[in-house]
Amino acid sequence: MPPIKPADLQKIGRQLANRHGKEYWRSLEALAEQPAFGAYLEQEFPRLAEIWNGPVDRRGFLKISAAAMALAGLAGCERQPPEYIVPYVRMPERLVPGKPLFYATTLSATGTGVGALVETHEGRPLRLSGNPAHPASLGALDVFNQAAILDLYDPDRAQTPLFGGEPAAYSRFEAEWRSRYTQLTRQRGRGLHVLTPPLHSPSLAAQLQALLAALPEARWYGHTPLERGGALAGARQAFGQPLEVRYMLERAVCIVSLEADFLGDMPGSLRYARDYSGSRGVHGKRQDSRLYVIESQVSITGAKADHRQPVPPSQLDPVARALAARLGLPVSPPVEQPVPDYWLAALARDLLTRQGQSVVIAGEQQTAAVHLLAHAMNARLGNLGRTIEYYQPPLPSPAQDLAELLAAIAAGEVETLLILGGNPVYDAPADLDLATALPQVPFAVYYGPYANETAAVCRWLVPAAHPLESWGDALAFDGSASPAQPVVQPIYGGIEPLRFLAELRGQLGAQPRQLVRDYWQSRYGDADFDAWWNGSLHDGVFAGMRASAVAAELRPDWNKALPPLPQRQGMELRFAPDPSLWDGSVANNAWLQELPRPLTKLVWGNAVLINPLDAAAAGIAQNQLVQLAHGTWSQQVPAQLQPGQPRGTVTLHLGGGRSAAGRVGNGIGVAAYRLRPAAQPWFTTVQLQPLPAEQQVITTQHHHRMQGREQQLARTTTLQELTAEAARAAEPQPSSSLYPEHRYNGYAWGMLIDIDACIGCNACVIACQSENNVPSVGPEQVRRGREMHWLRIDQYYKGGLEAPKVVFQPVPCMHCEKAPCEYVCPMHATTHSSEGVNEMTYNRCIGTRDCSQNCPYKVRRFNFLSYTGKDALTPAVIGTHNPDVTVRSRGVMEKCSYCIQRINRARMAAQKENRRIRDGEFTTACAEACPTRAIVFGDINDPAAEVSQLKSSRLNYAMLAELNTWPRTTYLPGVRNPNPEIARHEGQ
Amino acid sequence: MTERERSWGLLAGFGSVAELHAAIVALRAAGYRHMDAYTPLPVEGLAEALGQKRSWVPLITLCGALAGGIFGFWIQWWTAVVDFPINVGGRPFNSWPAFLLVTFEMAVLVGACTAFAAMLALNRLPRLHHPLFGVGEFDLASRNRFYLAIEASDPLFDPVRTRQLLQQQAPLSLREVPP
Amino acid sequence: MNGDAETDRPLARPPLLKPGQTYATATDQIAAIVLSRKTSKGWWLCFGLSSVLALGYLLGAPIIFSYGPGLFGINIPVAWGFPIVNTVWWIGIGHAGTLISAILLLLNQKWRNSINRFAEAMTIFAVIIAGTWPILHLGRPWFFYWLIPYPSTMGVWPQFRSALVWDFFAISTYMIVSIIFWYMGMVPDLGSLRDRARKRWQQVAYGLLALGWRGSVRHWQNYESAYLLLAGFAAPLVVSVHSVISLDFAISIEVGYHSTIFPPYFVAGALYSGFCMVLTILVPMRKVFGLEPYITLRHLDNAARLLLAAGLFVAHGYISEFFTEWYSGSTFERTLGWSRITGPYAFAWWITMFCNVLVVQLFWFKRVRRSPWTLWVLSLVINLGMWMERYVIVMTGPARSYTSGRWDVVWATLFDLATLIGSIGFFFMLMLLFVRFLPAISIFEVRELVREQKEEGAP
Amino acid sequence: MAQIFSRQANLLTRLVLASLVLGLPLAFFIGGAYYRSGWRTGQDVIRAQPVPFSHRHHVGQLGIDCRYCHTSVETSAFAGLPSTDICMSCHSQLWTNAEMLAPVRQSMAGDKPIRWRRVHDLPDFVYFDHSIHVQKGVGCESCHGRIDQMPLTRQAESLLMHWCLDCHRQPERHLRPQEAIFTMGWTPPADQLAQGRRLAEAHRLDRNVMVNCSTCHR
Repeated sequence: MPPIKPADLQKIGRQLANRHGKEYWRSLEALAEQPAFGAYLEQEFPRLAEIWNGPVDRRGFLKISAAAMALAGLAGCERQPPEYIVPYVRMPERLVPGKPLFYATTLSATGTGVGALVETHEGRPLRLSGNPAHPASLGALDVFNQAAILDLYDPDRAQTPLFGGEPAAYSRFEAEWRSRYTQLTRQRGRGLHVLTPPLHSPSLAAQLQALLAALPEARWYGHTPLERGGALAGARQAFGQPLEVRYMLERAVCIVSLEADFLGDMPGSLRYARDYSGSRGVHGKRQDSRLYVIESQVSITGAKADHRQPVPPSQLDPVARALAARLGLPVSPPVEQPVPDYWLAALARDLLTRQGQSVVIAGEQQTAAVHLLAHAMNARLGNLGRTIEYYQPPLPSPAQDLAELLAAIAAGEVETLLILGGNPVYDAPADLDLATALPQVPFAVYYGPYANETAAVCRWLVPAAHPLESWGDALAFDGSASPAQPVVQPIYGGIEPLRFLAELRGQLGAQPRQLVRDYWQSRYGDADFDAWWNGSLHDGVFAGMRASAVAAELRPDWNKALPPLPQRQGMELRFAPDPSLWDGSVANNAWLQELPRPLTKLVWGNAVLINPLDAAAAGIAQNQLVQLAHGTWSQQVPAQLQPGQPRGTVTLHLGGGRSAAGRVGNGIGVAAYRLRPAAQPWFTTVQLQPLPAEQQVITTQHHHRMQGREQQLARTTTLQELTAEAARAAEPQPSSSLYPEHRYNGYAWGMLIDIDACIGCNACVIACQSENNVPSVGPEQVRRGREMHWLRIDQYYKGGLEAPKVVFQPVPCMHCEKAPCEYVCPMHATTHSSEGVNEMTYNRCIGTRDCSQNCPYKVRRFNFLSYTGKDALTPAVIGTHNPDVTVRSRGVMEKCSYCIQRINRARMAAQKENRRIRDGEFTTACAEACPTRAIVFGDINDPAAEVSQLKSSRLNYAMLAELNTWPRTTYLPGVRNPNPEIARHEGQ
Repeated sequence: MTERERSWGLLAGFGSVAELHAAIVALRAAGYRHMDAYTPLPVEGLAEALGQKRSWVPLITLCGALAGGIFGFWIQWWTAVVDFPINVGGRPFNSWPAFLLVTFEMAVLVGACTAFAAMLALNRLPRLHHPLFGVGEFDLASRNRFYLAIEASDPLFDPVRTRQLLQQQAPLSLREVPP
Repeated sequence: MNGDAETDRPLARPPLLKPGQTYATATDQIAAIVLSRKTSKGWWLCFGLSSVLALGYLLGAPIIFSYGPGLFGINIPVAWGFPIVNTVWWIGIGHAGTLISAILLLLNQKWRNSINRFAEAMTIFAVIIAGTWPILHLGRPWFFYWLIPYPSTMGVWPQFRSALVWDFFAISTYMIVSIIFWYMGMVPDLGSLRDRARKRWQQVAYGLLALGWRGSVRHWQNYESAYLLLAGFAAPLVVSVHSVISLDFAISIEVGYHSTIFPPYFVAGALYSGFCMVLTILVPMRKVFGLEPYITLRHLDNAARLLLAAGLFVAHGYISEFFTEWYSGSTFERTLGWSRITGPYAFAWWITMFCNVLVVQLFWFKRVRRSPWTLWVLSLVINLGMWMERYVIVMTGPARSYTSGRWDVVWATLFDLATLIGSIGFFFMLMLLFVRFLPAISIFEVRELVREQKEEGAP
Repeated sequence: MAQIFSRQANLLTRLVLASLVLGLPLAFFIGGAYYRSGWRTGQDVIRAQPVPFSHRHHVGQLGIDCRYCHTSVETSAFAGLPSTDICMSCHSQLWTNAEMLAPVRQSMAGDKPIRWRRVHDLPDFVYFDHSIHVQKGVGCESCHGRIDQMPLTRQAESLLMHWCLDCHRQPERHLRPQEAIFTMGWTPPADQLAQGRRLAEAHRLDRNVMVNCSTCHR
């Protein structure tokens, strides 16, 4: 429409004149939607842009200009807008309006398949949780896969094919491809090059194989930023064949991690976390299990270790050799390595005494040598087949890599290039410059979910459908297969991967569902296939489809394969996948951007992690910009002083610095890939140059010491102390009060959080966010300390800066029976239910914030500004809103509600059957998502309930109990199991 | 009769409290009752001299304050215990110590308002029009002159004799107050 | 300046009025300020200045209202910021007025008569401004009326255990009672103005306000008893209101808030800052309007003495609070105490100590007490100090609360500063309007002083 | 000095005072009444619908059971509005070309749902569940009134929070035996209170839970 003139404004004024109150308000906003009007305002009132730090949008301007009206209009007497009920024309079967339906599917946000359940309301998927039947999940779900629901609604996803950046019809692509395909078939595929990330879907792999078979001279390249060549190479050197490894940690009581973050970024971490905590016997039921971690970064696995040795990345190999030598393996120990001898000696003794029930795990990102040594040590300790087993890589992998593709392009051999997913232009190593190479390819097709950096330099972009929109299947970390089924039609018209690959082979209109089905029928056989298929879809796993273990024999001459010891020079730079952004492919996900990284507590951007002692030596201060240089490459990154970071090593997480991620992720953080050499993908040397500039690193926790409050806040103890104090009676819970008792005769909801089991993985935080419509507020608001997560994970350090002990403490609302927040609320907005839940009634809250002021745990969150609805950070979140939870408006206090909507649903279900709610019938979102079952929720009036059982432990304690708030949420302390020998040494 | 309609009364102005006081005593002795004095500032003793009873304001105010206090406590107790008892931080429904503050405030509020209202009511205020304002020099009553007014409504009032009586008190001025 | 002569004979107690005042002179001079005297350049200057400042408040408030309290520098854990600091500060300022007019009246302190009127005005304007802050800081201010216990369609009532409800009742009561007290005190003088007025509009305006006051003996009789009663009500209010405000903090369990000495400590602080503001206004006003005959050095001296007393009390408050933090042996309290001196908000603590404890010691010296402009400067300093004291109280506790993992600090935003300064401007704007259009000195009570001094006016 | 105000001024001031003293409470009272009236609550307001559906005809005269159209009332929070094919299940035979029913036929033909105007519209922060009420002895009539006598559907009750609480506090006054849930014009027995208590007992109603804030607000 044409720009608005003052005359038009007067007309609008007349239009609005006879509207009142809320209605007037809304129509003003409707007005603000008109771009021309906005433009008019901006040219009329340019200065309003600086009214407060943070842009004032057009609506904001209207709010200001109409503030006087707001006083009248919003004055509590707004009428509800007219609402409509739009029933179905034909009611779908099995759908009951107002009742959720759950579907089982498989997600693979981090590469390997994880079983998930999709919660849908009236056909709208809005939540993802783990599938208890799936081996890689057992009911838990990691942050990436939980947050995937947000991407489903992300309006920044590619919504149409792009031809040279211009929207084009998919039919046009088909036409172009058909002609090209006939030509390709004539020349047997010469000139066709295919680049894919590692494949995890058997049916997809089969489709690709078929394509390559049809075009024998086509070439297939592979690329992933999470390069794990070392693992397979190591296995090949050890056993003569590339083998995948499967650990059985529930059987291992002595675990040595050579920088294997098996609780964090390692495939199968959810399962490993459960097995590991099982091996320690969580919830105060102790076994004598011990974890040693040697690592060159800070990881949650290292944080949970009983003994941790931070070493520079180049030193993992020497340390491994030293350990191997001590275990009596034919390896020449290095002259010098950073780990003290007493430590290795004690470790070796510990291992040797527990042969067959120990395990040495080499990290995915380690060199072949380290993997080789790990295999050898496991063989020496007789762990093969007991705590560790091997299986053949079930899927074919490409023979060639990105470097070779670039060579081919340079040689002009590449006429047609298919990039099936991934984002190589962004995440390729710095010395492989695809951005300039790809435009030379006459016909480059990028197939992916976003119009990202790679799509920008390709001739064609074909939008990929979201996993929740696609048929498919995936392999889990342990080689077991499970189906993926769509729960919605492609919202933005994406193409399902199976269909796309089939159509590339000229099979137009192929039905993805049929393709998967046929593939598995070929695998399973025709006998009662339908029953098996339907059963598998229902359970979310293909029963009996698990790669079987192979007997692995360590080659006698394995140690010949060991390379000469690497030389260590100067400061080393360690690359690591970002705990919240992974490789950066999910950078446009607001939930993940705002998810406080474990240990660093960083949000909205990455930073160079440096040990405070090193920083002091180099004259680097917190938030100071540092120039990282490797050869001719350099990046400017703000510094974060990180206790426990290995000396002489800085870490930079991948996943930052996206330029075409979308409105949320663009320009957040720094691209580590621009410093990454192809030869050394995981660590390299680097020069640090502090710059005279500052850039604030945004974190959600600023203080990490307990200030002599260890007993009141997060308790820790050791196994030795426990056994010593076994006689001591349970600490009495506070129960004396001046006031007469309020009796809780029905249910009494309570929660127990086991600090020892908690690995700080954030799964509960995201689970809570997606269950309870918790808004993301963006970097500026988080910087001001206004993040909204109902459940936070406090993290405290004990000990020096070199290698401090870390304790994670999840802190939701404590639901105090003598709640301090309640008696200061003037409005009855926060009150106590007859079941002991500290209720928050949003629509009664006027936002005095006295409740938060009086909360000793500071678990309440406040909508300082409007963070929801039209003011939400991204419209995507609106799609994921849980209809059973109120979306909070500006000026309202909120906090953990013990998932009151779940309690009510369960209570009603039970009441309809005139029975009590059974223990375990439901649980809170956080408890549901927790891989280690560190959070237990239930009715403490029921002595048989798990939560009551656990609360009866003598270790059970209430946070800040001396304030006599009688919290319903209590804790079990963290328990370490230090090796006595090492403890003795460190004692001295 | 006709006299009364012609005038509201007589107004005598004096230069000092003492003279005014003397005049009052004299006229009361002569048996006049319907009279009042007008002074620029409160003066002790005149009220007694004029035989006015002591003010009702304190008693009325006391009633007001009590009513306010009682209502104040009642509304808190009734809402918290009877109408909608809610468990707030495990506190008893009838948290009477916490209710005392509002009780006190309500007593003060209502008390103060009654005091003011009572003052106005007993003084028959507001009364914007009054015969006395018709007398040209009456503005001195709020400056430095002390007036005595005999109202025609007094049974003994007689334009001539009363005027003479006042003359004997040697006022600085003596005026007829038109109705 | 006009009264400096007296400083030459430091031992003599200067009189409450310049000698030679009569009923007539007092009445005419004070009335003239309002009725006939030409508005001075000084007045216009001050008025213009303060109205410009006031814009920050009058414009900032609606913006904050429509955007939300997020424009203030607050977060979790420090969820209360400038608005609460300002509330406490302004209410405190208000207290001096009531103390002068009510308590000193009950104590029959005659010297109050010539300064009580404008002190009351100061109270009312301060309390009105103070009352707007808690509403402005709400998340959803348009619902603040839910604080009133009225039969709503929700069937829900206010939660009377909350100190915030007590606040609401205390502040609104205080405001209403103060206004009544102030207006009632003015009625006879409005009568005087009506009688002095020569312009028609003045006659009508003051005539209406005077309610037809005739100063009859019956009037005076009821009037005086009512006036005394109101004073009797106002006196306990002075003590109660700021005690209630202090309970916002004291009844909570937050570190640094939970303290039993707060009520007396807050009241003392209130009077302290109140008398500062009295001086801040008194000194220039007596000059601009030539009120030296009625507001003499004796008044300033007395005010300064009260100031000194209050200051010592406040200092005692600081000491005992600090002592308790240490003596409690509680790690939380001690950490807080230490962070107040050395932590992020240390600057505020040190300013507080300097202004409120050190500077006030100068008032031991008569020379200081009797030199108006020194008093004026010092009063400004102490006003600042008292604001900082409230800042320390409100901010430091939550910033160093129990869960050390949640420690955080916040800093003022543009809106914090604009609205605070704006509110000060708004306050002076109202004061200036008051002295221009209403009798800033109680005429009839000055007449009583005249009578005291046995100087009858000649007819 | 002369009189500033005329004699009438006195009368006038008195009138002004009186009107203030009486007026303020009156205004407050009127305001309260307005907020409880149909103008605010929408009670008894008839809303225009795409099809002038008559409950009186379908329920009162034809005696169709509520659940025939409101299919999910016993299982879900949302009672459910009939999908078009439910309407057509009869109207493909009856009144097949009645003008009135054109929108229904168009909906079926064009696969376009019918947009009904909501009559009972609770605020979005209120979570009402039909199924639990229906299963715990609350009749349709208790909230929706004599729907069988409504030619056009209207909101029979105020739906104010206060109104909800009345029943949540004393359910026994409204509870009815399970067979009477869907009956219209059910007359409570003489001993309704006693029977209500028995039903509440049988249903294991927890009165404390029923007045928890979180029962309706989450």
